[in-house]
Amino acid sequence: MKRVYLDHAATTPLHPSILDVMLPFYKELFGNPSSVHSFGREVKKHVDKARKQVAESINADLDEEIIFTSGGTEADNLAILGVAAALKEKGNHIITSSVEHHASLDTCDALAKEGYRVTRLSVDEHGVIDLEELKSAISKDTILITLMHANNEVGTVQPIEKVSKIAKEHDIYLHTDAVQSFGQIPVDVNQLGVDLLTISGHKIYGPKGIGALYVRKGTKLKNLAHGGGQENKIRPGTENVAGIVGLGKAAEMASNSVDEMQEVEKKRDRLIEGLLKMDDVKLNGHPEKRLPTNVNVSIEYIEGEALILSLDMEGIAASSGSACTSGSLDPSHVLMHMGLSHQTAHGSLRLTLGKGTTDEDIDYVLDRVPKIVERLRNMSPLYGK
Amino acid sequence: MKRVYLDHAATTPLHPSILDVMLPFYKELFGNPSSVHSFGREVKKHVDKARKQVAESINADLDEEIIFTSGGTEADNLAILGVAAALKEKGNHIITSSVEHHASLDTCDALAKEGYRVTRLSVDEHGVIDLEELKSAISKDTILITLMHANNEVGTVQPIEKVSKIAKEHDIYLHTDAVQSFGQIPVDVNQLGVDLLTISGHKIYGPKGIGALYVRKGTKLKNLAHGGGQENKIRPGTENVAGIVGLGKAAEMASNSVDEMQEVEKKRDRLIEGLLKMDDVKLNGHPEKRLPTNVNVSIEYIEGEALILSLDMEGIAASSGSACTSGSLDPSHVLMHMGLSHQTAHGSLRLTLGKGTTDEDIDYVLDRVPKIVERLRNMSPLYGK
Amino acid sequence: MYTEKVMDHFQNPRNVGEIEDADGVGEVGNVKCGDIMRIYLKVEDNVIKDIKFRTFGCGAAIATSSVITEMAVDKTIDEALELTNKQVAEELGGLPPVKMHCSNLAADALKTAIEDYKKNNK
Ligand SMILES: Cc1ncc(COP(=O)(O)O)c(C=O)c1O
Ligand SMILES: Cc1ncc(COP(=O)(O)O)c(C=O)c1O
Ligand code: FES
Ligand code: FES
Repeated sequence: MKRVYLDHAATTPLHPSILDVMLPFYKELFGNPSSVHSFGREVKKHVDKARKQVAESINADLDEEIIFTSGGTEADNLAILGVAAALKEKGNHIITSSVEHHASLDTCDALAKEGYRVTRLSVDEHGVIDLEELKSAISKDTILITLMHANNEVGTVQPIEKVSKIAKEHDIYLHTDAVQSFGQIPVDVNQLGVDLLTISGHKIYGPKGIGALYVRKGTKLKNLAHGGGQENKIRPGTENVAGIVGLGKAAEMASNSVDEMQEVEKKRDRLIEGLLKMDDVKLNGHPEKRLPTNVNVSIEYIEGEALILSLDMEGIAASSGSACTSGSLDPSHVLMHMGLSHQTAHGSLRLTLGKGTTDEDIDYVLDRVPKIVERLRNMSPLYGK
Repeated sequence: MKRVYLDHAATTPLHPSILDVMLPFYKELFGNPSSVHSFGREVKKHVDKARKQVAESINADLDEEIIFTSGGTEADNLAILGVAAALKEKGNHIITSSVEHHASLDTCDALAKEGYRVTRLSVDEHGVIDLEELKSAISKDTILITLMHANNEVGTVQPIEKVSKIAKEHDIYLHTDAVQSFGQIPVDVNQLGVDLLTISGHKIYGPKGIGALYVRKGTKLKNLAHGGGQENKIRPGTENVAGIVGLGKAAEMASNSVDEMQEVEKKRDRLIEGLLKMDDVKLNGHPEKRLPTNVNVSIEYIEGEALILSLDMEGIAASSGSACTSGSLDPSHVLMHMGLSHQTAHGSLRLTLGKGTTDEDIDYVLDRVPKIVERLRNMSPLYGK
Repeated sequence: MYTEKVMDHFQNPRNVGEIEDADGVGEVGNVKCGDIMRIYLKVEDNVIKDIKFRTFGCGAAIATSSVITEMAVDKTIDEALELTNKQVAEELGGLPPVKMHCSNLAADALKTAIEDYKKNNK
């Protein structure tokens, strides 16, 4: 059966040349980078090199501004909890948006339970925050703005540079989650003007279980875990060396792939166009300010999980913001906050393209989706009334 | 040049058959285990299988009692901070020992700063805690005893089963760090009678950056990080699938390698015997209750780092509890708490054997060490007076 | 971790040993990490003619001891007194930050030895 993977926002396949650079660390280069002897020192060099690769890929000024973590989730937690703990004398107010990834959303919720005040900025129908609302949310207690660069569900890109100007005026730290944007649109910590920035390996054709937090020099951040002196004492534990080396390479490739993404974008546009030919289908997210890989449509009268399972049986891997796919009771908080009805949000379909997606893949999907949709709609009590 | 790796307590080489089981997850099986489609579901199965392998390897009753983490350090942090947070209404007293790994030691220190009361049990000259001291430390506020199963520096094994009896009588949770013991001596959560137990992949011929915390069903534990629903919401973040699968296999192999360790122990004894033939050398740690791989000796009049570097130039990888190797100001807290003088602790040499250590390796080391020691002693102002 | 020059001086330390009839001996201990360095001097016409050391310490401690003996030999007492810890570290191509206190030891040991010489020759 043909298999078409269109769920790159969930995870990407590891690029073979990334596996190649990782393999020596599963073989002869197995030393612990903290060891004094040559088995350790050799490995340490490669960890340092990976740190430099990541730093350069996001245009950080200093290698030491990169802290390796076990993934994007940990990096988001470290940024938010770490700043909150470090600045708790200064203030207890945090500003975020209502469409963040759960790694940030739930972390802010946890802080709210601890007594921090959390403002969750609303978004417009396209998923963009309102800068005026941001400005008026700021108070003298505000210590952190955490706002994702691009949304994982609908691909909407937030105006981080503008947010940065506002944050700087008020001397407030700005963290952005660039897990989805990195490798797709330019991610430059100085141009964006952020103090902290999260990336994750497995979204950029690197390995799972590794990520990094960029922490601008001088930014106050408390470690969450305790132990050895690794990662400048901010993130202790024996390094996931193969993962780190893989992330280094992946970051290097990601920062060079913004051009390649223009090709992907063309395919994405063709896919969107094709899907919108169906009746009662509408695009979710921003028409222009969106990631080049992201397609998110709502297909009325059907439910997302049924659609995903049907697509799966045709070999197509996709995802949905339906409550049923997540096992939670409510459909995607992102779609709901963008103003979609419960029912419309239920029928959402996310297709996320990758570097390897071909025109044939798009043709195949455009052939199958309408058939499946028709079949499911014919089953639906909501349809044809 | 001959290279002899005798630093297996720092990290072990990845076993080739473990790499073999990991590789598919860096290739075709790249899906996100949380995905609904088949790319995800296939991978999920393997994560489940690895969980079962780990559970069985330590004789846990239920697979779900295993929480994968990014390593031993995170698992120790999760156990200690997670119990402290979950039981903070019940009490604020934690009992540990003075010879724990930094992952536990520093975590307890952090709790002490937050207002928890921490008792650090002393150890005798061999590094063993005193059960009577433990008993008298217990109060009605005690919520957790965290005590390592075997020490990473001197290999001393603590009487966890006896501690468990005491903990149970008082209804106190018991956590043990089995990072060093697992794969060397029997580690059975029911026999040991522990509520929480830490293991780490890279100490058992598995990958770095992956570990697990065993959490007995019903044990109250608060998550430290927030985000997706992975690992029962206790430890969110996209799973390090290759690492998890590798840990599963490594754990299975570890639980089957206790016999193999008897062979290693014979080599260890020959190494100890040979080293003790030098003047002014004494064994650190317990003569019998010690890990089959651990050799730790103090060599008077010389300093550890100089010894490690000299050994390294002969191709021998070893480690030391000298302050100079760690960049800290004090030599190993473990050796100091065992009553060694500052100077004697400085001259400590740890050689930790592995499954691949040969008799020729031992011969080589026994040939080189005395020569190096003589050279360094001749340079030392303390020697020959 | 260490530069090649540190490793060279560590592995092939120059001027190890004692001078039996030394004109000055200086010993300093590093309270911080418990290391000890002892320097022996032979002085003629105010010039350091021979210098030897013994050190109990790490790679950096041994290398700094060794290199300072090279730096001091054939210098006048006054020139030798001007040698600084920083110069010692620079001569070795730098030391890891955590090891900077080891280089303090070498210059201090030399100074102590020179002071001892001066005292003996009052
Ligand atoms: C926007 C965003 N942030 C954070 C994460 C979490 O990263 P990780 O899966 O590496 O924990 C993800 C992906 O799951 C994401 O899409
Ligand atoms: C006893 C002990 N506990 C915890 C750890 C930490 O484990 P990891 O290196 O996987 O973070 C180690 C090893 O470094 C150890 O020896
Ligand atoms: S209809 Fe079954 S979970 Fe939603
Ligand atoms: S002698 Fe201890 S750090 Fe150099």
